Amino acid sequence: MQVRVQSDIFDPGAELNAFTAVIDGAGAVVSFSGIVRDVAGGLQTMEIEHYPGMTESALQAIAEEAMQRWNLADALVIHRYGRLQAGEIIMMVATASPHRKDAFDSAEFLMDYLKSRAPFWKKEVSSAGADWVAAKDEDESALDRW
Amino acid sequence: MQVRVQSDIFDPGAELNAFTAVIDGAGAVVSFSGIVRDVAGGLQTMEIEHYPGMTESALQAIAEEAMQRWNLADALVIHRYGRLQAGEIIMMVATASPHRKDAFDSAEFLMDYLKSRAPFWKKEVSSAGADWVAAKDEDESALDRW
Amino acid sequence: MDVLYFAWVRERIGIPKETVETSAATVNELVAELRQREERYEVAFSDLSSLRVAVDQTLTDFDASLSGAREVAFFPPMTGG
Amino acid sequence: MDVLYFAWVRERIGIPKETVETSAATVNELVAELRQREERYEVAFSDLSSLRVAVDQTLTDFDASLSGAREVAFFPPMTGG
Repeated sequence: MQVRVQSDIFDPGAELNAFTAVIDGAGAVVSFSGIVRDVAGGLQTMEIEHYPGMTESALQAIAEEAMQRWNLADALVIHRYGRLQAGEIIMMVATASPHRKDAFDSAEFLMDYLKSRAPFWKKEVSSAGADWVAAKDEDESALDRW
Repeated sequence: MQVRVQSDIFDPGAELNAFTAVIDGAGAVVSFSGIVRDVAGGLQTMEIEHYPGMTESALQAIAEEAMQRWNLADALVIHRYGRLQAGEIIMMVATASPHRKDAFDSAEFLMDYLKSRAPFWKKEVSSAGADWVAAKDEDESALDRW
Repeated sequence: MDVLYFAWVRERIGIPKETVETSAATVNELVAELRQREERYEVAFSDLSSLRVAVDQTLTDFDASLSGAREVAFFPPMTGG
Repeated sequence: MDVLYFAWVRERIGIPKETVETSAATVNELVAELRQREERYEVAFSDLSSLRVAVDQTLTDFDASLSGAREVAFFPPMTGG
């Protein structure tokens, strides 16, 4: 299990391959990657603030819960903070299991928890100004599934 | 949308990055990769037979259905045939969407259909002999969800 | 009409493909004709619940019509992914 | 006790962190004390439904006890992923 919180950019393909290389006997690997979108047009940067210390322990707890609830060989969580450009990778999760359903469900669980339980806050800076991204009700209610 | 049926090995990380590079405005990318497992121990090769012609059109139809049912920017399906070794990549799917739920659901849909509606057959050759992999009832019933 | 066999169906019958002269109107009628040919066909088609069929590369069932069909394929349940 | 502010809470209050002398027994009591300090606190804490709180880096609610707490953090709903 690996949890990383970093400002540095990373290569999701290289991370996927490195993750896959060490999952002995697990035939199903699911990955999710989140990319900075320029929804309204004119996005200059996305600034991601986080809570150093709590972020790492929250991600660790979420990943440990996934490992306990599903039959997983391994789980990976990487999340960036700092100043990001449109098109850059924000974060990724990957899960490996002998069974595809476990790999899918646990990856979706990790994402749902990351969205509203990990202490990150996004601010979109565009030519029109700067706005904190509002949490969505649907992200909160997505947790009811688990 | 891209569908490939090939005997050549491929690099899932490189495919994921190439796929992600061209999905304009879609912030959520989900990938699934399937790896040859040596479940019983002693696996020498996995031989994958397919139905040339039908395979391509079946995969194309499944991918088109995914593009219609979900809000997807793009979808990718790669499936190998021929003689594979334990640890080698068998296949991968990737989906890209503005919304993570659409990316997850469509990738799972593609996998459920690939498992029991695409004309591939796996044979495991081990020191103990050669056996065709039996279809699982759970794979057939997984289709009921869609 | 071209008849194709895959996986263990191919192995039991011993060939991947053959051309068959038939006036069978449905897949079931074609299966009945094939079973009467030789022991290896009888064995391969002994349990239809363990077989799947495609007509002109589209998955269908054993009741399907063969009217206008050029290619019929028999195989076990698929195990892709 | 260290009190931390993140995202727009930090921006409204104007500082990311401060040390507060308090005998508040719960988060709610601490919030009441802070609101009485200055307008910027009153504004930041005017709608508690739009805020979340962590005590010693664990997410909790505004009824939570501060007994033994060393660090309290206030922030808007999280938007990770």
